[in-house]
Amino acid sequence: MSDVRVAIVGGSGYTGGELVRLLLFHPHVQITQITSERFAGKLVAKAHPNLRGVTKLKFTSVAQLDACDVLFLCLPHGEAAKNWDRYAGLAPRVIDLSADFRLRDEAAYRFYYHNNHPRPDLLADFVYGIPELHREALRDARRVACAGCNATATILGLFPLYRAGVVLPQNTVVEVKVGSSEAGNRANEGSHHPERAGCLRSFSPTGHRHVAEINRELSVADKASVHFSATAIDMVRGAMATSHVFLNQSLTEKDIWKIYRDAYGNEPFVRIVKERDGLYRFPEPKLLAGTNYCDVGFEKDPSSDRVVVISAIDNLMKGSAGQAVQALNIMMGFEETTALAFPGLHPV
Amino acid sequence: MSDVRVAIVGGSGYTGGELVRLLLFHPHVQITQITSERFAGKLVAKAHPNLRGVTKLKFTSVAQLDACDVLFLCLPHGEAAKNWDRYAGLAPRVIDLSADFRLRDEAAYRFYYHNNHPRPDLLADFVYGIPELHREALRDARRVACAGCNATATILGLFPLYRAGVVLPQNTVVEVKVGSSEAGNRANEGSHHPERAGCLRSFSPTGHRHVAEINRELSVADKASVHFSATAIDMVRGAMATSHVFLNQSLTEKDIWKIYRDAYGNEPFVRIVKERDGLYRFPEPKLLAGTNYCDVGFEKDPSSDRVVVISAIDNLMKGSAGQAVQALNIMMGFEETTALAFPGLHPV
Amino acid sequence: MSDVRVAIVGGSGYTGGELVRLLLFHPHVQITQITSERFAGKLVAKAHPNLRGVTKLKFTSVAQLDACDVLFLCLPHGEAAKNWDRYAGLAPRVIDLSADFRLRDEAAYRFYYHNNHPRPDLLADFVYGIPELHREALRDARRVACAGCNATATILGLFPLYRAGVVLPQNTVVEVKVGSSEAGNRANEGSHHPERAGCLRSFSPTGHRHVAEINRELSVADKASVHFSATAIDMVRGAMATSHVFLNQSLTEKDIWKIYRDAYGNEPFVRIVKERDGLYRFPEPKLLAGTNYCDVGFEKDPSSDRVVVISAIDNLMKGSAGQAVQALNIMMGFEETTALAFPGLHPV
Amino acid sequence: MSDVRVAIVGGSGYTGGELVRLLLFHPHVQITQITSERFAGKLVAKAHPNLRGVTKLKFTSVAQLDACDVLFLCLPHGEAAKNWDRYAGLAPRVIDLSADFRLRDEAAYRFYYHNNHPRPDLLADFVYGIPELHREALRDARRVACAGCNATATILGLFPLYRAGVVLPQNTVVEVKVGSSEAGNRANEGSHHPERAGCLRSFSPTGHRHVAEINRELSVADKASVHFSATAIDMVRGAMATSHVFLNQSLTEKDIWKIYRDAYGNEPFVRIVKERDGLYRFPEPKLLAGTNYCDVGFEKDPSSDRVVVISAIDNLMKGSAGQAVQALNIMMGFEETTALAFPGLHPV
Amino acid sequence: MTTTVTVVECVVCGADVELDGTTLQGELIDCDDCGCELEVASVAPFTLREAPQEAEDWGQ
Amino acid sequence: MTTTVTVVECVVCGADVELDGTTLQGELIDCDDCGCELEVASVAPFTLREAPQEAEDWGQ
Ligand SMILES: NC(=O)c1ccc[n+]([C@@H]2O[C@H](COP(=O)([O-])OP(=O)(O)OC[C@H]3O[C@@H](n4cnc5c(N)ncnc54)[C@H](OP(=O)(O)O)[C@@H]3O)[C@@H](O)[C@H]2O)c1
Ligand SMILES: NC(=O)c1ccc[n+]([C@@H]2O[C@H](COP(=O)([O-])OP(=O)(O)OC[C@H]3O[C@@H](n4cnc5c(N)ncnc54)[C@H](OP(=O)(O)O)[C@@H]3O)[C@@H](O)[C@H]2O)c1
Ligand SMILES: NC(=O)c1ccc[n+]([C@@H]2O[C@H](COP(=O)([O-])OP(=O)(O)OC[C@H]3O[C@@H](n4cnc5c(N)ncnc54)[C@H](OP(=O)(O)O)[C@@H]3O)[C@@H](O)[C@H]2O)c1
Ligand SMILES: NC(=O)c1ccc[n+]([C@@H]2O[C@H](COP(=O)([O-])OP(=O)(O)OC[C@H]3O[C@@H](n4cnc5c(N)ncnc54)[C@H](OP(=O)(O)O)[C@@H]3O)[C@@H](O)[C@H]2O)c1
Ligand SMILES: [Zn+2]
Ligand SMILES: [Zn+2]
Repeated sequence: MSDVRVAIVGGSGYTGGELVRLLLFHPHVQITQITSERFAGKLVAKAHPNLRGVTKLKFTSVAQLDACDVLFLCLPHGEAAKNWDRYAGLAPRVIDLSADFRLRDEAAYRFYYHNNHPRPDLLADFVYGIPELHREALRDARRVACAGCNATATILGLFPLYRAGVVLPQNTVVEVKVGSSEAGNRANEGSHHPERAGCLRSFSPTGHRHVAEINRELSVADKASVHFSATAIDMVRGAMATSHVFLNQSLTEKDIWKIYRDAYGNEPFVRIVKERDGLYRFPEPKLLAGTNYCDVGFEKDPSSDRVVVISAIDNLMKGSAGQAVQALNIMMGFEETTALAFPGLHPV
Repeated sequence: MSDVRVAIVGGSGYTGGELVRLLLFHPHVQITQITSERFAGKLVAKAHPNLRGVTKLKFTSVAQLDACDVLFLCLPHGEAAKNWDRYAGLAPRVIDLSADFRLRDEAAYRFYYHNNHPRPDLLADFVYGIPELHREALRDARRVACAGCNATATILGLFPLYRAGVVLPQNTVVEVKVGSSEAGNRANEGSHHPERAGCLRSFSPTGHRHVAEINRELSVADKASVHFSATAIDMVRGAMATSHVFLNQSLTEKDIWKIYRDAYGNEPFVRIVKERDGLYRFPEPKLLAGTNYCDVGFEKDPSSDRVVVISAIDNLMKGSAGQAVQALNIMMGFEETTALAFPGLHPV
Repeated sequence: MSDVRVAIVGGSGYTGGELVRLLLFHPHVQITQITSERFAGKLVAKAHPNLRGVTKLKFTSVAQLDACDVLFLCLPHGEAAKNWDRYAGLAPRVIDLSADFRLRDEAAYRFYYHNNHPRPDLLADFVYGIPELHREALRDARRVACAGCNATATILGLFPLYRAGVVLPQNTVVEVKVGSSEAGNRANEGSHHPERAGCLRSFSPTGHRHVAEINRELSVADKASVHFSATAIDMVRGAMATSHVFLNQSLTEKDIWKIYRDAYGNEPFVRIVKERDGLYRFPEPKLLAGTNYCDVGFEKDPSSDRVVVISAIDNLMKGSAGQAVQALNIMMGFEETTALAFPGLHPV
Repeated sequence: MSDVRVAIVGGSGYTGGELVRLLLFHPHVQITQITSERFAGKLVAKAHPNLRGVTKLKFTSVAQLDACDVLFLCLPHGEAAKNWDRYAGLAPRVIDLSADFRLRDEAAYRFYYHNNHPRPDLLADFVYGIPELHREALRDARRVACAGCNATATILGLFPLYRAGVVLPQNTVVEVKVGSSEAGNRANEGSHHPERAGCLRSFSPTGHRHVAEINRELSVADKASVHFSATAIDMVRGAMATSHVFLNQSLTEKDIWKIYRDAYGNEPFVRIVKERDGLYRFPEPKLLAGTNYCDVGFEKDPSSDRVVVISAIDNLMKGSAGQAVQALNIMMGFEETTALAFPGLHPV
Repeated sequence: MTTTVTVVECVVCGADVELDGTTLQGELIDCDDCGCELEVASVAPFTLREAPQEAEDWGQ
Repeated sequence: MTTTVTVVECVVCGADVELDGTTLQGELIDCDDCGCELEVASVAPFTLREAPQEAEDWGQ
């Protein structure tokens, strides 16, 4: 089998850099081009110093892009849709990591993104990139829209309960804690270290954009509507959702175990993490840095009908670049875990 | 006016050390004794290196305690109640920072502390130490039970809305993020730096003990019952509650502003923090380190009846030692802000 | 005694904000104006959220500055010298926190700042702001040039040994570890949190500008010349110098104690920190956040003639704003510790 | 080729856990046993939560150890030597990660470890585990003593200059900054998070034990003797040495480049990191977490004969477990980089 | 009642340490400057020596 | 088509830098070892010089 030829657009950014790191070690992939306007002509390691000595590849500009088998788009919000025809013309398969094509509903897009979608004609063409929910569709997909990072953590945490129809679908409260790499690699006042360090910044108590995709994906049994907020903490990588769901029926912890085991028992990248003792009873994003896992745990409140679900990911892996590679593996028929085996570090 | 003579029991611990720091600069207070069994005979600065050169006081043991005007108890859970008669015999006024006398209901104590209360006869004697709710009672109090730190942040965040009767009293979800000093100064596996650093530890998704005091204090209009969880983050000082409340009537943000302004407009240590722009739109515990403020902010979800309330404190100040000094000032008729004026640092 | 009227130029910055914090609590000072071009007309608390509820002062622009008794300049490098006549015309006393007037030697300035000094005529007029070395001169000073933060830590650590003439004056190696607030409040690529967090950035292995002032101040007995490097760590406030000096004669630790006690025994803001056991045997900048202390400790290498000197400060306090207030107190004949009593926090 | 059968003694510790992580992905190795007394019978993932779902292996106790091909010892100081005969009887090849057999000189051991060596008869049998200096000897080694982590960083930074004979061999000053995982996984007062977080602890200004091995290895041209100190910072993994060497002859930066390129041009795990611009001009340990690289950079002081050398590693990788696997690969004739390809993360 | 205070030098750091008539031989006294524990080796005249210390290693 | 490759030494770090027939005078080339930008000062023979650099101060 000859290598799949892939190009990465926006390769100097955080998700793009992570894709490069992963694909350099993918046995069936050859990276043909990586774009950056700022660094065009420079070594990729100039933007991603972890890759010093690992690759001699250099950045090219978007204008120099050639045809390839699979194109990854790691661009800021809006750019993929705006130049879609140009990008789509380069490759039969496109995996987009941005938010541009995640929604199917123009009205939801307008509400959350405060704009009309530039290309509503394309919305139906994309498969949403979470394999645990859309593996079959991904096998034949030509266009993939990877999920938002906070959406990925939230959806994977809640999907089994929503699918099982055991929760009040509109009462869930989700609190996400996120690291600073979520906002990409451009410096701004808010990312200035003396201000951002040690912070607990309630940057989105309400109105977070990922709510649209979360509600869409959780509306399996009934129309879901979650109450979402997000807080930035002093962490670079990682996202963790603490979700409070309310049962519509009486369930024991054992019942809930079964629901999760049914959903994820065979999933290579979802682990149920729930222990009685020890320091790591529930998911912890620090253990997931560099890995493609989503760890999911839960606790039933003995004095109410609440279940607290804790789900954690590395936002640059399962939350974007790792998810994209997993989608690639599925689309191309590779072993699904290829290039995604790094287990993470401890202590860390 | 001659100085009030105070002694601090458990002065080598974190809340005890903070009390010493504050009271050394209190113009109407003289610290007569500070106890520690581990450090008896040693300089107080040995346990609290910030006080080097600030005081030459030495620790004594509990056995050597003399009578004084006000006794502060900064002991681990259970110790104050166990030796109550000994301590109460030393001073006409006692301010207890532990959880021993916060509840009035034996059953609630049994449920949350998994034990029968050793001295139920005393429970009615204590005034709960949050001045914003109990200032009048504190003026004449002889025994004060300071609130739990997470309880303080939660109650101060939610009390105005509960008192106004505008929320569904049993639907609130509270997520608290806490620093490592909450657990006191004894090292254990869980506080080992390589494990505790960078963590997002869901140490109490359900069943947190502070829920009992929170529900009691919020049951003003109706019986309150909050859904609570607590997550430890990589921070030493500070606690922040993100509370999701659901309105039982239609209110605008301006209406909610009024409710908070009514409650806290004249409070010296509660600030309403809610800005449209800038980096510090909502409360941030890092700005509160060393201060006695509780900052409270909120955001109304435009697409639902949810209000997200954010409240932050320094757990060792407004959450314990600062609260205790504020109570002392009220009890003794001192200016309420005495010794509590430090405004906190920025950047930090 | 009527209040001294002071104005602060560059009050939206980090050193300026710290000055505001200190002077708001100074019993003999009235702040008349605080400048910021970015925030002109806005509340000071907009730039310094720790001051919410503490002051209602607003920023003015430099153009609106009126005459006052003492003018503090907290401007980026070069600005004070460039507009000196304008600033000097406003007040009989000026305290400059920048590097513009620290050196007396034009050639040294040219070498380290890569520019000709714009106002060499003024260099002789300034007293260097470290009170432990220049207290008498400060009493009558009209112009003060506060020391660099790393210079302050280094000089206070080494001065007693250099003055005593017991070290090889050109063999000392100094390694400074610094926090991110040293670089001021403007965001740039280097201060972007995902890059700056967790870093150990060797930003100045050689050629640091503070070397000029350090060598000048240490050239008491002989011409001093230190080997200096600086590393940025994941800390907001604080600077710590680890200095390796080589003795030119045989001394015991007790001898060295005496040299330090002679130098600093009566200093209100220098503490000798050197203990045999415990966790804080040597100076730690985290304990100094918000304080005006410089803590100094040392250890004699039993197998060589080396002495390791450790000295720590808060760069925004003893390293700039605190130093400036101490100078003010000395100039104006106030108690030297006025407004500088905050002892710092523990734990922190 | 059938798999090499290895056992890991002390596998619940930090270096042991890292070895397990690496060897689970080693294509020519089979882990037969991993010991822990505390966790005997429990899943390895109980101690190393990153390995959840990655391995089903369980801990055994030392008493249950069987014969194997290669035995790794990851025990606290003193244990390997004390029970040497027992361990040596189990396997023809032993790789020891402790300090027990690093020195060859009993007197040096006594001086730095304050004890007589329990088995001086064995000291000559061990090859010191740094491949860049001892690759040939490692090929035939039966016993390997891996280097200390701080020693590894220091030696790899300085060796080229010492071997080239261009420095004053007794004037070098080395300042190491280290993370908390260096001290292993046992909690103590010093590792308590509220104290250890944010610290800059001068835990070893003089007298560090690694000095003995450093001086031995650097004594190539002349007898070397470095002036060493170590400071603990708020970091979990990583060690960085900032070394100040003094040239005994005039050299340009280009000359020094050549010396380093000669030494490391073909080394798979040493990278020369020295750039003129960008954020990562010199080595940074955070980029090395989980990797086996030692990054080395330098800067010549233009105004003196000093060269500042910066060298960084992950203490648990190149500083111990990674070094051990590299030694294994060399001993067994495997490709030297096997199981050590992880390039590290960015941002991180 | 007044006790005569005798000032003795700390053997570790040279600081002044105050002893008086009530001080006994063998008593342990902390030096406030260097924090070291000192043992009163003799009382007439007063002499101090460093008290034996347990090794402690929080260091790292 | 084959081009003759000429190896020239980087003026900053001494690494080998490859130039060929298509290299023009004034062209900017990065050294892969030290990352410095080099300017082709002349083509026959090939000589390099360090390209002028903008000062940059992320340092701190
Ligand atoms: N960061 C996360 O955790 C995360 C997670 C999930 C999804 N996402 C999504 O992934 C996308 C990329 O995020 P990121 O964090 O990697 O962003 P980033 O770090 O800011 O990188 C953006 C990249 O896009 C390039 N770029 C910017 N404008 C461009 C244009 N007009 N044309 C061509 N290239 C352009 C930039 O390169 P040059 O400036 O060098 O040309 C850079 O390489 C975003 O849509 C984001 O929402 C991010
Ligand atoms: N930390 C917080 O944020 C916080 C906030 C609100 C309330 N509280 C409550 O305040 C109390 C103290 O907390 P902390 O964090 O200060 O604890 P801590 O740091 O562990 O200190 C406990 C103190 O009690 C002393 N002590 C322990 N057992 C004793 C006994 N049997 N008799 C006499 N003294 C004894 C210890 O001194 P020696 O061992 O030296 O004798 C030490 O000084 C607790 O009840 C806690 O729940 C804490
Ligand atoms: N940070 C430290 O640790 C430290 C320590 C010792 C000494 N210093 C020295 O202290 C000085 C100030 O440092 P910093 O850290 O406070 O800097 P900063 O945070 O960047 O603040 C600079 C201030 O100057 C104002 N400003 C800038 N350009 C100006 C101009 N042309 N005219 C008038 N105002 C102007 C800015 O206000 P607007 O932009 O709002 O107008 C801002 O308030 C520097 O010279 C620095 O070297 C700093
Ligand atoms: N940490 C580093 O960065 C580093 C770097 C280079 C070298 N080293 C050296 O590597 C060695 C291990 O360090 P570490 O950090 O991994 O230590 P650690 O985390 O404390 O682990 C020590 C291990 O040894 C086991 N153990 C302790 N006493 C034992 C005994 N008497 N018999 C059998 N097993 C015993 C412990 O297991 P149970 O208690 O579960 O039985 C544990 O698995 C040390 O000698 C250290 O100096 C460490
Ligand atoms: Zn002493
Ligand atoms: Zn070069």
